Amino acid sequence: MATITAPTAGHIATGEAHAHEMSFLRKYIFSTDHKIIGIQFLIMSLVFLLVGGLLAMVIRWQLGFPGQAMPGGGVLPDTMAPDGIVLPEFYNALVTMHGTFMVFFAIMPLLVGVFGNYLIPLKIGAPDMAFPRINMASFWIAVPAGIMMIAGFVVEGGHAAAGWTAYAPLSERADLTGVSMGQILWCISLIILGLSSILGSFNYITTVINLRAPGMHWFRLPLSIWALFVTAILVLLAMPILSGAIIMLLFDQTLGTHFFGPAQGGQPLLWQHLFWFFGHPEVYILILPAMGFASDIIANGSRKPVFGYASMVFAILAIAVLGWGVWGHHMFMSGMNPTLGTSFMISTMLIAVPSAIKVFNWLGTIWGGSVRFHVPMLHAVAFVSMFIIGGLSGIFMASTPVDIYIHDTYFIVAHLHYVLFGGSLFAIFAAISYWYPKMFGRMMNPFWAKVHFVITFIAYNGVFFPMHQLGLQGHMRRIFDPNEYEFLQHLQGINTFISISAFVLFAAQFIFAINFIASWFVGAKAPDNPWDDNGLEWTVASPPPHGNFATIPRVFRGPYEYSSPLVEEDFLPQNRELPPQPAASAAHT
Amino acid sequence: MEKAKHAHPNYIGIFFFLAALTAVELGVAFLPWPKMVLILLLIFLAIWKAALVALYYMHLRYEPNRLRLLAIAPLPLAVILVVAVTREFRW
Amino acid sequence: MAHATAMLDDDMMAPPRGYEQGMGVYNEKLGMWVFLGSEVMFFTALIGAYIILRVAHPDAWKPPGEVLNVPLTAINTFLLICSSVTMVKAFAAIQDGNLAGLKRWLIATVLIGAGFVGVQVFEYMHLMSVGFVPSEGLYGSTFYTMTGFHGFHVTVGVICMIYVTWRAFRGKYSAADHRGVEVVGLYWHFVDLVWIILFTIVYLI
Amino acid sequence: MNWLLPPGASTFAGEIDWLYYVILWVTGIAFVATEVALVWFLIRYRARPGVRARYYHGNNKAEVVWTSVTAIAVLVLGLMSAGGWNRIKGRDSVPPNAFPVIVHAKQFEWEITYPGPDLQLGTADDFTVRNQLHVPVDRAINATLTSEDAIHSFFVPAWRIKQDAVPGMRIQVWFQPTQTGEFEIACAELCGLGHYRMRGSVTVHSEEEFDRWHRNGGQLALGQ
Ligand code: HEA
Ligand code: HEA
Ligand code: CUA
Ligand SMILES: [Cu+2]
Repeated sequence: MATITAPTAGHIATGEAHAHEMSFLRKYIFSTDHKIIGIQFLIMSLVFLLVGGLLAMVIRWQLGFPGQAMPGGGVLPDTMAPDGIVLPEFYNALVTMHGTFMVFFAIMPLLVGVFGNYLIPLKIGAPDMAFPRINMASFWIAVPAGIMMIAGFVVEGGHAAAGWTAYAPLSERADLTGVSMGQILWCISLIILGLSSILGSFNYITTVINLRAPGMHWFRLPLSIWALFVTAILVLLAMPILSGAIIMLLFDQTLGTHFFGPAQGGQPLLWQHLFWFFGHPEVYILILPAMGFASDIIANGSRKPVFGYASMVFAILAIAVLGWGVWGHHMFMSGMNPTLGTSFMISTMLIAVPSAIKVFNWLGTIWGGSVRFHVPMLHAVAFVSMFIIGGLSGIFMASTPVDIYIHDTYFIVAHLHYVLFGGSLFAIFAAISYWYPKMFGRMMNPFWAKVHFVITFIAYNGVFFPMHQLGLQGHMRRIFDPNEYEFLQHLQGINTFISISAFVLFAAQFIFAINFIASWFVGAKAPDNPWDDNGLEWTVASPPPHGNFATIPRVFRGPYEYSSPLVEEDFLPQNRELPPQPAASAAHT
Repeated sequence: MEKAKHAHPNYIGIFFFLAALTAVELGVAFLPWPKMVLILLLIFLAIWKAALVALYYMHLRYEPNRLRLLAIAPLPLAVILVVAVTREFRW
Repeated sequence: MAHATAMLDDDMMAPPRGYEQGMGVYNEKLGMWVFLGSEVMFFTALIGAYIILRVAHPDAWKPPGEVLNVPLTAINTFLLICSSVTMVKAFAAIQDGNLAGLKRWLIATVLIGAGFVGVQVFEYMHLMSVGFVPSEGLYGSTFYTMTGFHGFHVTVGVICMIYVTWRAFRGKYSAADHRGVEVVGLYWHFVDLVWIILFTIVYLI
Repeated sequence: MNWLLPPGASTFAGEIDWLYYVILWVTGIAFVATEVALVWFLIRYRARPGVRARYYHGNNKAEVVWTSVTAIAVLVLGLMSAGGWNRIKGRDSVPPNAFPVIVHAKQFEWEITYPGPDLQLGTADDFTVRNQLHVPVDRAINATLTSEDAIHSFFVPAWRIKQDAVPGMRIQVWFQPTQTGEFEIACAELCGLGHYRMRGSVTVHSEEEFDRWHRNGGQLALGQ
């Protein structure tokens, strides 16, 4: 089954083909091997995913059973939850840190840090990243950022409590929240994390531009690589905006400058503009790689070439370009110039078009296929169906008059979880189960993986679908106790239902965690190419050796030549050289 | 793109040019002209100087077109941000 | 300048061999340009905030020369231009394989760069002593943030330059491979370029 | 329980709710069409022995069709929304004869300032009431939103109106209630510890009742 690697032009540039003896420290801790760094990111971000999930459970406890003692909550200090009863100031910190951990420390590193690192060199046929040491630095800079962000919980005054969007002046004046050190740590941690992301992304960009194997021209790149490449550009250009804005916020807090505080002419709206000028590209950073993985996996699962490869690429580019011109849709109610609001509404509406192109092309890919329901495919299909819901709810909010009503309600919370959990996280589950055999040389248990999928899919919809209904009844977000309001009291039943679903959802994730950890040690040995995929990474051993390829592979075709009439099997690896054939006889092989 | 191995651009010449432009800037800044004219003039001079540095000292002039494009790619974003947000106050 | 054609016989200053046609330059240079893209956006945040605040509150700023010392800064600007030309001379020297010239010009660059930082520190101390502090309205806030982060970049540049100089003294560069000199040079000129913009909008307008 | 939007009580409710339902229909159709197609394809094209997938790379005509249909749909929705937005939030949408009030938000209450009998704000006879907004029915009200400390958001769900109150800014928002009765003001923007209980009440009076209340400087209980 293994394909013969064709003799290659050129020579090995930087990577050593043979792993030589290295100390444990060099090999697994301060490794410059992109595969090890990818796995390090994987472990780190799964831990943060767990942290974010735990915080969500406390949030759901409070909303589902307000004012009641949380089981096991007694371990929390009195400044957070005396006798297990959540305090309002703790609640605000919970929401803030849930959003922060999930967006910056879980989903973004999972998509970009893990798969950007692991897949880019393997899929383009390079021995490693262009700058392996900077790559290592990018991981080891992220670690202290994470530790600092966790440390915020135990400092005096509690953790940052101004929302993950940290709107000024709430975030810059300690007297308004009672939080000072927590917010400062939040700022510094994100500045450091930003540096880490920038170091990672300029590495990816250089690698993709300069180190594609011969024959891997732009329109033969797998869509996952296209997506990661474009995402890296977005990270590169968006993160420094956030860093700059946060630095100003930090100076407002510590040096007494006046950027965002109105006392001496600062502009609270300036913070929002800067934050969302970063923030909207950021949400596309969180979805584009997911779309890329889904494309790869759906083509594989359907045994069919991707429908409309070129339009998929152009849709990615269009999303990335248009994504810079829509940030104002988060600020329709902020007091922004209403004429500006109208322009942002139109651009936001337009950005739905490339997403629609992608959805239709996924459908087109499945159409006429021969669908294998392996675990990654299940998650990828769930991704498509859930992203449709999340994307369509975005249209409601894009419409300025409707947003007047639903802005800052649970409708937004529903939207963001449909795109972030239903979108990004399902695609991450898909990608982890797809590339797990390559990463660890073992298969995950398919039975338990399917159980995990089914429970997650059902419980997830039980958590987030009813949130639309809450939002339509006017239920505001970020409130500690909706029962303060008469018009929300009749919604307690829904809130309790959501919470119970959330606990089920959380519990189901342990199936995944155990499967993930146990398979590492006892999973069935993985073949080189368990999914019959065409990508270059599947032509080398699982896990691939240091330096990836014995010689730089040569690429003869695009990555999605499934069910090609040229060969017997229903897949045709990118680097298999076919003997020249007369075109006529090729048709009936 | 002169073929000769030792032909360098006239770096010293550029240096004197930059110094002269700086002197002009200093002169212009304190002219009693309308503020708007001064601002436009000064920005024009600054861009001129910046372009000299990018083209010669950073030798963009001698790089492939693709790299030049990459170098200026972020600039439109800066313009979009500033133009849109200033419309909050002046339009 | 003809380095692309001049270096035909070396590997390191050419795009990586054996791969698809990429950007047409070697990795470190491409990487630095990509990184500079992110620096552009960082300064966009700071300078953009300044422009926006200034449009919103034009009278929070004093006329040029009233608070800030323009002649002193003009000298500093001149210093930075000087350091740019010494840098590029260092680059030209090593292109010709002139290691002695490289060392000489690099030392000059380090010294002038450090001089710039020194003058800026002096300027800060003076301004603070007369009460112009970062919390002094929008003027102080934007002034210190923008020039401070520029100064920080210059400092980082000087440190990198010291490292490159140290390597030059160990004979690590040659006509065939002087990637470090060129790449740090790009960064250095970029910082100079940012100063050109800052000098105009902060001190002269 | 109402599974769609709760009843509205201002002139904006009709327009906003209508737009909401239009979008619900458009996205609903897109939703059903795509999800049904997805499930149907998955079942119809499941792997079966001896059946090979079609070797097919796409179809430009199909791309053009779905791209333009979506583009037209979203553009039409956008244009439909633009009109309503201008009528509700446009800078010069406030009716000239609107009754002026100032709503000053601070942690964690709403201070509402009414003009005295001269109907002019900023004069000595203004009076201020905490957390209670009293307005006449069927008359446009022009509220000027200001904030003391953090950003708050003035939200009256029944009126379908929401507007942030930003420190350092004076933001105008207007509305015209269509029903008398009691409603709630919510704060919709995270503003600190007490954000969740920054609640105010709205009383919409009939015209005469409001006049009586107003003449008494908001001090006296309303005689029935
Ligand atoms: C992965 C992340 C992600 C993605 C991909 C998106 C995608 C979109 N988002 Fe979302 N958004 C968030 C993450 C994301 N968002 C987050 C985190 C917030 C909240 C932040 C906070 O305040 O905390 C938010 C908030 C948010 C707001 C602000 C709401 C408010 O605060 O009042 C708006 C408003 O316009 C919006 C719109 C959109 C739109 C139009 C899209 C579009 O790109 C969607 C396009 C997709 C489709 C439309 C579906 C597929 C298409 C079809 C099936 C074809 C048929 C369609 C039609 C005919 C319409 N989003
Ligand atoms: C990607 C992002 C992401 C994800 C996955 C989630 C997941 C969840 N979120 Fe989150 N949420 C946000 C992003 C996300 N959220 C953001 C940005 C906000 C806005 C914040 C703000 O307003 O500032 C928000 C706000 C938010 C609120 C609103 C709070 C409020 O406004 O008052 C609520 C309320 O119910 C909520 C609930 C949940 C729940 C129940 C989950 C559940 O899905 C959680 C389920 C659990 C897990 C997913 C963990 C699983 C663990 C593993 C898989 C680990 C395996 C480990 C190993 C192998 C070692 N979220
Ligand atoms: Cu005031 Cu929330
Ligand atoms: Cu957005």
